[in-house]
Amino acid sequence: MKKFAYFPGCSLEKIALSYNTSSVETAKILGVELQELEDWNCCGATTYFHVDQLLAYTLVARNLAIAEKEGLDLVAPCSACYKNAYFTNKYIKEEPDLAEHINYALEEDDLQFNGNIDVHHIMDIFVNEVGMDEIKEKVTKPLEGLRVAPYYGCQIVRPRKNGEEIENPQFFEELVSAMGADPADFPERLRCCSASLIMTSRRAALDMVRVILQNAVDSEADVIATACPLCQVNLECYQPQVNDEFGTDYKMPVIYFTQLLGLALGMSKKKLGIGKELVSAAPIFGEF
Amino acid sequence: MSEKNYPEGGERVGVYICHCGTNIAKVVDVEDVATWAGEQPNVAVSREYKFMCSSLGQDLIEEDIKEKGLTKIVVASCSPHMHEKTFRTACERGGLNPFMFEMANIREHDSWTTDDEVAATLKAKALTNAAIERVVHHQPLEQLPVEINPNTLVVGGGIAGISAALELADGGHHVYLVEREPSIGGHMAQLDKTFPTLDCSACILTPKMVDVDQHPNITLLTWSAVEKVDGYLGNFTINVRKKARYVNEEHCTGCGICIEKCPFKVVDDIFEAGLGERKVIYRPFPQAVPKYPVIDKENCAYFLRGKCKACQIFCPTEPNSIDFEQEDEILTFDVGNIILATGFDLFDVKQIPQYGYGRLANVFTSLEFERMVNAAGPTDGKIVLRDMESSPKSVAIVHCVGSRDENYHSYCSKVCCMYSLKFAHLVHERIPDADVYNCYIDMRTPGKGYEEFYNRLLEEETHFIRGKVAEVTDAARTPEEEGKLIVQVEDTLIGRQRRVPVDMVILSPAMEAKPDSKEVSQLFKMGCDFDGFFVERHPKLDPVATMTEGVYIAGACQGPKDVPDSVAQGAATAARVAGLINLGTVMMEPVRATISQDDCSGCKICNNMCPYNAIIFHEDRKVSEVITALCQGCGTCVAACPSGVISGAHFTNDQLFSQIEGILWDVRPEKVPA
Amino acid sequence: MAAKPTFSQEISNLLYASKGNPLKTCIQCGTCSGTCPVAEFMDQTPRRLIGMINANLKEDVLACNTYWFCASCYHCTARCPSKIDIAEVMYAVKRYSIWHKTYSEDLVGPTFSETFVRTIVNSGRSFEPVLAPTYMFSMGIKEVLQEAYMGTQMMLKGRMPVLPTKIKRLDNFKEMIRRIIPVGGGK
Amino acid sequence: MTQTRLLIIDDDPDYVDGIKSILEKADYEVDVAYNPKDGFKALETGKYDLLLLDIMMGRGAEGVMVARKINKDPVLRETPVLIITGVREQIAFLFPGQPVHPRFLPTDELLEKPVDPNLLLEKVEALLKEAKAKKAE
Repeated sequence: MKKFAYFPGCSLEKIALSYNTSSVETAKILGVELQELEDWNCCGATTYFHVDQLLAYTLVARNLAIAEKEGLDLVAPCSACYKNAYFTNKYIKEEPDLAEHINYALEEDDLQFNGNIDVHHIMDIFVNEVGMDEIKEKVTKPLEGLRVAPYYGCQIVRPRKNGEEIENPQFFEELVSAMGADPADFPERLRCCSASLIMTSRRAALDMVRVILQNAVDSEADVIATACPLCQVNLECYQPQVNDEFGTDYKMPVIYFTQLLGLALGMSKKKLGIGKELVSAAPIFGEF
Repeated sequence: MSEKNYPEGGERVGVYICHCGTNIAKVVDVEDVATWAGEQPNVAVSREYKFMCSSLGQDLIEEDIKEKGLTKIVVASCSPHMHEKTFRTACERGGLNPFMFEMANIREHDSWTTDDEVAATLKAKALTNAAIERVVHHQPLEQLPVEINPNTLVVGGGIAGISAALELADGGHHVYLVEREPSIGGHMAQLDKTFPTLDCSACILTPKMVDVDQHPNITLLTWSAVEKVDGYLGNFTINVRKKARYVNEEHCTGCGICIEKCPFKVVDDIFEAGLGERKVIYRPFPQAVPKYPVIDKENCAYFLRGKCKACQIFCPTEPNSIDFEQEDEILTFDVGNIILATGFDLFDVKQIPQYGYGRLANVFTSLEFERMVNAAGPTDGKIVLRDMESSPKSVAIVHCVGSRDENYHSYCSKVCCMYSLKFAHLVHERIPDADVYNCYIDMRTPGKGYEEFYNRLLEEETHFIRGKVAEVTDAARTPEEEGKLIVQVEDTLIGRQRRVPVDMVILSPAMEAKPDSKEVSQLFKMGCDFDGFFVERHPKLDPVATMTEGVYIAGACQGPKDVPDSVAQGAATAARVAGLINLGTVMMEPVRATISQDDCSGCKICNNMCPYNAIIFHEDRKVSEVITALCQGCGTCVAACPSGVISGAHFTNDQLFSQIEGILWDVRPEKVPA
Repeated sequence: MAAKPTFSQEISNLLYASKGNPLKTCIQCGTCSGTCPVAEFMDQTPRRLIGMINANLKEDVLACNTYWFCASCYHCTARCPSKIDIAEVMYAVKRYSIWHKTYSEDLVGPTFSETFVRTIVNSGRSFEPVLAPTYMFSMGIKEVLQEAYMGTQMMLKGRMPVLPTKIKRLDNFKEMIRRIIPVGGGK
Repeated sequence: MTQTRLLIIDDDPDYVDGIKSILEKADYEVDVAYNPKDGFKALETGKYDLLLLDIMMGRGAEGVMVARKINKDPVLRETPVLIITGVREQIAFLFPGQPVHPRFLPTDELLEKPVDPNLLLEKVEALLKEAKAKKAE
């Protein structure tokens, strides 16, 4: 069984609890063990980088160092955590001065980071470590007839990590197809959900949410699938505010891709945390 | 300047350090270098001078040779590329053999590379010293005359190649014109109108094509490719593969009945840019030259399944012109010069997925639009959407697709602004009530009549938006956007993001080098740059020659350019070649290898390594010998000879080792300057 | 000896791995602003902000809200034809503004950032309820009620934390931070 | 006697203008680097008698990084370092009311911005004297 150091991140403790459980459980069925990182700390989100990037790198490096101690690659289910961990890892590997400086700080917690691990987004684990063939094989309850809008958001693809295609990625669509569902043609799938603005620039943020919801409706999607807790909360929980602000009537369920995958793998709704939605997904999941 | 007496009979070297205005002197302490050089062994005279290449500078050398009895000359200045010939000639006027000269490059190799005056002066001394130590060993050499074969190879039958071929042929010289496609004409044949005069492309191009076809001095080889190039300036041997057309050119009258009767159609990705179809036996376009059709073997029912033969059955000629048994031919011929005019490709717009090409039906490439507006094209000149019926009420033209972009091509593709303006005009002309948007970064219209054309479009009320388009989407946000393509762009002159709903989007992609340009450059042993364009000998003063003698370049294979520029370059290459042909012979560098006939062990290693096949083996004496006329002085055999009995004139061991010793003077303890 | 840096160079000095001044390679094409999902809410589009930085219009740059509206979506960075990391430039101006305390009081962004950072430093993890007051004050009564309603809904679904979580080795964590930012009591 | 040479590494040009003029009036020769990278490069030429170092630069507290790097170099560490920082002012919200803690800084002396001109000169003089005495040993 392949094993990874799993860094859930702050959101998955409560707000995105169902993403947490569904990730761990679906991974297990697909032969991947996600071992939660011991005593992990917040990675600083985007906010920390406004103040002091060196400190932000240090926070991230503590998590990387704990994973390295276990000899495991780091996996993050949150796109912002993933981006931070990915680039901190990269910069520490590129810049010996930075590595030395951060390691001096890590000494306080008896840690050291030597840049010997890689960082993955959890979707990368399903798509590339497990693979579509394996997933297709293990799907017992294909989500036939379900039209899913695969919402990538930003930081899972941007900034570009390894020269991969970032304006027309297809891996989410392929994953949705592997679950037996029908990926919607969803042009706004790469557009920012405004999560980092919802607290600070409300009107702009709600407008950005509206654009994505409208596009999901226009693409005749039954549900939006996300791969990031911030996207999920933003797109789902703020629907009433959007409706109020713009006189719309959105009731679009927004579900983690791991929950959909879990259903397709035959897992129970309860185990996947389905039912914790503010916008009920019951109507569409009744049949699965 | 420094001057000293030197023993009678010994070498007397004159050293000249050039300031090159401030190019060298601003970083290198030229006085110091000259004084120092004057103190070196064998140096009789050492001077510095503002411009050694000036008449007065050359006079210095000439007079010193005569008055001071100099035997060898060193000039430390710019690249030998620029002025080696100048100074050799000055030596000759002074009465020395021109090869008793050596040049040290203290500009490109020194002063232009650093601001560090100390380091630059030190390096200037090292380079000058290397030249001094080398020149002592120079031997008098005589240049070798080489005859120029008066025939010329032109590769590429676009407008640049056609122009070059016709100029030469009209001047009475024979030309082999080789074209990869079934017809000459190139991209220009695909266009309807040409900017800025809007004259009909076919009307001005086809007379030229006909001239090529009928010219007694042109051997036209279409559906052909150069496979092998041997030799050197004046004496190239060319192998061309003439692909099987499956149509006998001697019998075919070009009546076209076979094309009419062929029951199979395929999408024409090349000439019609995927917008139209052609038969499996086809001529790319009605005015094609030559007139003979060609069978597309990959799609031909006979070749695929052994059935059909409709073309053969209906062919009215006697004997029948369709020949399914035809095979590729390899033709070999000799030429004296080569002109490459291999043209360009368009940037693949799918590399920028946010512009939606391929996903959004009504996003077109410029070439598709060119075919669409062409009266002889798939829509008979009607501007229509992808459904091939409805006409757009609004059109956005996107400039700089893949150009001026570090992610793709950093260069400006030069012609896109003008053809994008032309497109706008054609839309206005054919759909008078349509709104046309041109989204550009900077409007670049430097050319005769080009700015006036821009002004005309302003008067025609084209909407100009200064901003690089961010994306094209079909995700509507307002009722006005429903069912439209939305062009999202910042109007940078207003400073606001705009979403412009249109029916049709035309992308204007960059011109880029052909995908095989690197292989082609290797085939002809010349250079191509990072972008794949062929490299000219000098960007300003020798734009159509290459670093390889006898190989010239014209048209868009050298960089993006429009029709008039391509025509001018084609003519320019012809003038260069004609000049050489008229000369009859040229003098070649006497840099040649010689094999000591007494010491050769006859191992034959050199025979196989020589890239010019210039070494023969005498079976009777069991020794190898270099044929001087064929040797190009590359030095491969010199390095390869296990007995060390091959020497290269002007690159002898003595000369090279002395030069190395000379450049390392400051690490030899006994020579460290005070 | 170095010449006094322009404002543009000051900003470029704040960037990771900046060689020379990448901002100066801007050709003002507008790809960033055409791409930006928040552009219409900004005082100045991102392109204009870069133009203003390059023109050393320091006060105007700091007075505008553009960089606080940047959502860090990196779409501009991905598309910039001059390969300028524009999102990173926005971070740099944010830092400049926080360090020089030049942001305007009515902006929620800086206060939110500061509170967020303080929460992490104190507990090792972020905790939503602590953050709420920083942005609530900027809202109208309707928004506050909406926010509170949403919070309640989340709590009912078991999605809202009641108590802040702390990491175990919090003391070591704080000491670690002090080795990077040497402020505080220390051992 | 040659002039005493000081290097300031500080990214705030206006602030630099201020302390530079104070130091120059006191007859010091003052060079400035406006970012840590250039600063460290200048320092490596080894011609400075004292370094005045800011903390909040570049991506964060890069001054601390520079100080640590200097301390690791057997030659450079002989140069006395005076930290002049506004770190508490700049990101005070991290540890309100608490002082900048020199325990984490391998440097000689620390002043918080804004700096009193006399205090600045006093500290600089003292550090130079100390370094000289150490050298004499």
